[in-house]
Amino acid sequence: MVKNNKLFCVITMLICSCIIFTGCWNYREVEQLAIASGVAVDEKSDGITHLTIEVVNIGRDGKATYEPKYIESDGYTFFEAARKAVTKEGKKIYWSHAKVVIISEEIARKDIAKYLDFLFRDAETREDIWLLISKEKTAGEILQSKGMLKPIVSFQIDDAMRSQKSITRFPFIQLYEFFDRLFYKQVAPILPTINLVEQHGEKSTHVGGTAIFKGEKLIGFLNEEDTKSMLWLRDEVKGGLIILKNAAGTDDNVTLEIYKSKSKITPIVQEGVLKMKVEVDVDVSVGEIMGTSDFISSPGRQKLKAFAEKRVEEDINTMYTLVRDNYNADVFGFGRNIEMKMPDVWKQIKDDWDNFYAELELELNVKVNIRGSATTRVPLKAGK
Amino acid sequence: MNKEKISDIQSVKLMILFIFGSTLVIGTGGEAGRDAWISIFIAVILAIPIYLVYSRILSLFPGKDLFEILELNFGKFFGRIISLPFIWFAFHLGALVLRNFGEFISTVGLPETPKIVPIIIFGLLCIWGAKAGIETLAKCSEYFIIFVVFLLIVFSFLTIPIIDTDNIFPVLGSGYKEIMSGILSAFTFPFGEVVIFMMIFSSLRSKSSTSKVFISALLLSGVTIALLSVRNIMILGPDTIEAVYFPSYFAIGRVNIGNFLQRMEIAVTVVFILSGFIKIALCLTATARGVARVIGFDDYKILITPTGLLMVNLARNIYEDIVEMFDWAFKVWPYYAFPFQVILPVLIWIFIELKQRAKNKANTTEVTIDDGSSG
Amino acid sequence: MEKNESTKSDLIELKTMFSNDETVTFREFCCKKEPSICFCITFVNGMIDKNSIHSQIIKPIIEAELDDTLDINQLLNLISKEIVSAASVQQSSGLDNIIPFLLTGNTILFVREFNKVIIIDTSDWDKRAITEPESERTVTGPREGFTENIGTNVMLIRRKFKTRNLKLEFKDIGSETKTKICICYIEGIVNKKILQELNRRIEKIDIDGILDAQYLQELIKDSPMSPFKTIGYTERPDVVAGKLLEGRIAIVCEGTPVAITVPFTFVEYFNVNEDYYSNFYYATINRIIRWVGFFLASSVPAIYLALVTFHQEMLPTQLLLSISASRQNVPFPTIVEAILMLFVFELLRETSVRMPTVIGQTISIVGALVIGQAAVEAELVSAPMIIVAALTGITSFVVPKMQGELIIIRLVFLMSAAYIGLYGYLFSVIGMFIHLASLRSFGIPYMLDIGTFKPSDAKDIMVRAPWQEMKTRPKLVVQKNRNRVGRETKEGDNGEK
Amino acid sequence: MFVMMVLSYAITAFIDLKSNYKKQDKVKLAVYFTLMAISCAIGSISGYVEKMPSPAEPIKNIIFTLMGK
Repeated sequence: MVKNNKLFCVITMLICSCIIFTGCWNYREVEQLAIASGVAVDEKSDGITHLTIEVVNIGRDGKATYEPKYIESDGYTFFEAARKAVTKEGKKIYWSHAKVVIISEEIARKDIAKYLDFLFRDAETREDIWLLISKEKTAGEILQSKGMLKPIVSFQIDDAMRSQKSITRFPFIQLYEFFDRLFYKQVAPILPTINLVEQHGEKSTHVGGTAIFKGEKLIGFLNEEDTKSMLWLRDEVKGGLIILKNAAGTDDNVTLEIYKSKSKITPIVQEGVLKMKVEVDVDVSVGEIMGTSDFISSPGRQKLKAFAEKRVEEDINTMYTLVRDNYNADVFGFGRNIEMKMPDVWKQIKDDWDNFYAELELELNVKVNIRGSATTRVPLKAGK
Repeated sequence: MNKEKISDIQSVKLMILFIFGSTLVIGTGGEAGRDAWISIFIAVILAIPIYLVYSRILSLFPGKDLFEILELNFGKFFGRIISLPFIWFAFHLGALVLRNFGEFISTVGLPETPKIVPIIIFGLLCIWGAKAGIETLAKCSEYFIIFVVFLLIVFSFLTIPIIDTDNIFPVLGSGYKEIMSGILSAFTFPFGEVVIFMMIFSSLRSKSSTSKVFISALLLSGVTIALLSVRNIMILGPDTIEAVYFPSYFAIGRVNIGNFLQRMEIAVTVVFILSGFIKIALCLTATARGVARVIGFDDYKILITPTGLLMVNLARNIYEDIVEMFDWAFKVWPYYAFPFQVILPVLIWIFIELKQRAKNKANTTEVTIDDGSSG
Repeated sequence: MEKNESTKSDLIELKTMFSNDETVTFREFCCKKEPSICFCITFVNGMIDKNSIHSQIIKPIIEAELDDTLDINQLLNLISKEIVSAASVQQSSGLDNIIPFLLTGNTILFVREFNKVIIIDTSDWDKRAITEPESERTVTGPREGFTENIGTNVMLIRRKFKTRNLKLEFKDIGSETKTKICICYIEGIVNKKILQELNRRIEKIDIDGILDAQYLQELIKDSPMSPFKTIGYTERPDVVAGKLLEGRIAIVCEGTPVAITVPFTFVEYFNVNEDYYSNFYYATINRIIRWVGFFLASSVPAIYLALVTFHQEMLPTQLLLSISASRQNVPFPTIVEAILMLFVFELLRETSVRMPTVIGQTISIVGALVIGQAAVEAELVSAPMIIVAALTGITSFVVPKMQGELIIIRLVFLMSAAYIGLYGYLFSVIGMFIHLASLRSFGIPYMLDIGTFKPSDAKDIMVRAPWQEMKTRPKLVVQKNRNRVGRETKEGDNGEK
Repeated sequence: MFVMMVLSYAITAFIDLKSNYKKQDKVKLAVYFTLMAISCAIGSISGYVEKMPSPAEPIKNIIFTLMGK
């Protein structure tokens, strides 16, 4: 018999002796960590990075308590500032559970990639962080606002981001998707924006709207309405509402709830001109009718449908022209779409894509299918 | 020299784990960008004839390993001389995989721990495994492959929500030159490395099905690697794959199901450790066998510990850092490994085949060649 | 008359030998009709049945009409054939032959001063009744367990086989104790090679005494330094019968209420006789639970430690926060905490096993209160660690035969996890696999060859297939006569339907 | 460092050979201990020397010259 257990003993002995003699390199007690939940990045006037790190302060007084604590720290690089925070906190900042990175507009306009390299490179930071652009003066003040439901602002933002599917007012982008976009130059990266709103006299966070990048530079914003239109062109609408003001010529405002939406984007060549053909197919139900108009009966629904289609189409077109003409940023991934479906054409226009995009026309076709009217058959009104 | 016997299925499983080795973590065929998987498929097809050559050499002399075959055919002195490059290759390969492992751990897992610590411990573990013998390794591989396949399947399913099928289009979009170099890279790493098995496969229980073992292991592992490559490309996109060291690790890291099933990269580590263990232990066995044969020992097991520790030393000193390692693995390795994997075996095969012909002509009445490569 | 002298000295020698031993009784008596013929019986008090000595030996002989003219052989024959009415009677001579009989409860009858004696089996000492085994309880299934008496034990096994194929080989081992062991197997099913190997190993034993089957186990097992058992044991005759039918060999040892079975494979840890007495779905679920229990009992502390001290990123944020909160004021590092808690648990377990049952209850209450509630409130240990220790403790009872092994495995896993986290844990798991894969039990691989066995062999491993499906005996153990369920049985079943 | 190295190698060799030391012949043991000593030497030297000569560099150079890069 081969006596394997000898080596078995060696390994056990080695392990024991190593624990005793050499100490433990990566061994760190969980209570020794300052768990960072979010970070806001600003730039001071002289090119110094200013971080506001939100750390979960865990107390135990009979039962566990979690409170936010803010550490502000400066440094020439992101890493330096992050490391310097250790001296202020006393414990090592632990980044793996950070949920949110808020970048100030100022930085984003210069070069956002510079500040993200650490997040990408470091093994401790995760790739599924939310990256947000602050629309306030500094990013730090957003993090230091007061959370409404959860005491820790980052966690609240995290919850808000995850509810995106039913809101569709900002793009659902995690850090790694942004990186993928950055690596792939043809598609302009986008990020959600965040600002503060006043509620009960206290400022709290609000996520909505889009920041548009070209390469690593921020070039502009889209408001929430335009964001939804943009998401339609990216086939990222999963839910949300369509609000029709003064629907179909009446005074009534109607809300349609989106069940399902599918956008089919194909490049076509029409009379020698390359165009993007976009077919949007939305299933909705009538969620609310603020008035007495009849949109439930068959002709009423037809009217409503035609109106909704027109409205959505207009919205998309307006947004498209805005993005194309003002920013010349291909946030919709049209270039990538052409590459996928017409690789030969793409090879020709690849180098001149910016100019080409500036002329690119949209052939839009929106189809709204009203699938139901929630639980009632008639509008709510006083009986006759 | 040995009484150990392993069955066909066991050797297929050993070979599959061997091929998975470090490939699943580092990825292969990256030169071809989003067409890496095509390169891998073609490399698999190109590997078939080479594998037939390997198995033909083995099946001509059932129950003998490469070193014995070389001695038989080239004489004691020349046979041993020709054995040397193979021994070096096995030794070097083992050290490379060990180093890959060390870099992997220290990059993604334990950045503050000195690299040498995981390397030494893993090295000792592999020494233990190799000393336990190929039979034990084969049995271990039977259990490990269950875990490996289970993890691969489960985690490939879990990635379904985050895959983006658009990423692999357009198919064949990258140039032919890139695809060609992708093929070379995928062929030499990992499929050609199976040349190691020529040095340890005297233990096969059945004699006739050597080629079946080689080919089925190749196809199973080749298809798996290609599919996983497709998966990684779909999740990460070719550009990100190029930017990161360990694509599979990043790909699985993006899994997030219901905010609970997340951060499961450790699965990749498990696969790497299990298959890497088999790979290094086999390289070690091959080296020790070769050395034992060259210096004329009848028992190779006593040489495992010293060669294993030397392997650990080589692994420690071979590269400066991870950058150099990847540079070397992608730029130098294909050209470096090619002679060991293709040129030398093919030359040996031709020589042996001619010699056999001559012998057969000399005594036509006695035909004892076991024609295993026909299957 | 030389012979007479020698016999006399035999009796006298015996008397001097046991002169201070009050348990050895000598009783002399003569025949009523012919007082010249004197007898002396000797026996060990407490090992014999006095009634039977009186009614089967003394009374018949005293009243017998013996003739003085008979020579010694005739006399002995007459006595053993016509007068003594005991069940087992034999003639013998020589002190060395007689003493073992005397000391196992036989009565020795000396006739006059002759050298030849009659040995009469009157043995009857106090034995424990056949009771339900303590450590292997079952809800359904037979309630009988082995006792300390080898005769009873062999009887319990024999009762299950009414064929002559059951072979019982008796052997005496131990230079001082001369312990009787019995090797049981079924001719035609047993693997001859394993039997030979077993006999060879038993021959090689050189020890003064065997007091328990465990002595024997350690003396004949493969890889004696391994923490894992390569020889099985059971308290239940039905389990032994099952193992015999699988082609294994059982050894019953005198004075031990367990039988040991060889060869023993790793999966047998997880097979319990209850599996075969209950519905196979239920049995399969139970078996899987046992495997999970093994995993949990060996790995939970190591994985917890690795996650909390090395891989905090793998924990969900909420969990991390609550663990961190509960560890806020704990003075010990997690590894010390873990070892401490596991140690305390083992301490409690060992204490409660040794304690009388009544006090055992107190121990568990004190234990629960002290190491549970109070320790957490005093912030000596964190609550999650209590949960981990408790979970480990409970799950280690799922595979009761493996408790000792589990303590070692758990500790090794824990230490390696403390060293380099989950990687260390994985390394030690690989190490365990290497060790298990290289183990053999009497030539049989300890871990099954998954690749080489047929699906039919898998039916009794992770799952317990219905009996109709388990037609063959495990291939690794049995080489021939592998059919377990005959064709007739199956056709009969179909016919009934 | 050096002492640590030698010690650990000695322990490894001890445990490695403990069970079958007597069975091995002299030549094997000589080779065994030579190889162990070499590896021990490399191990302890690389603790002191900044950069050990590695086979990776020359192989790279040879291949690049052969390939004409």
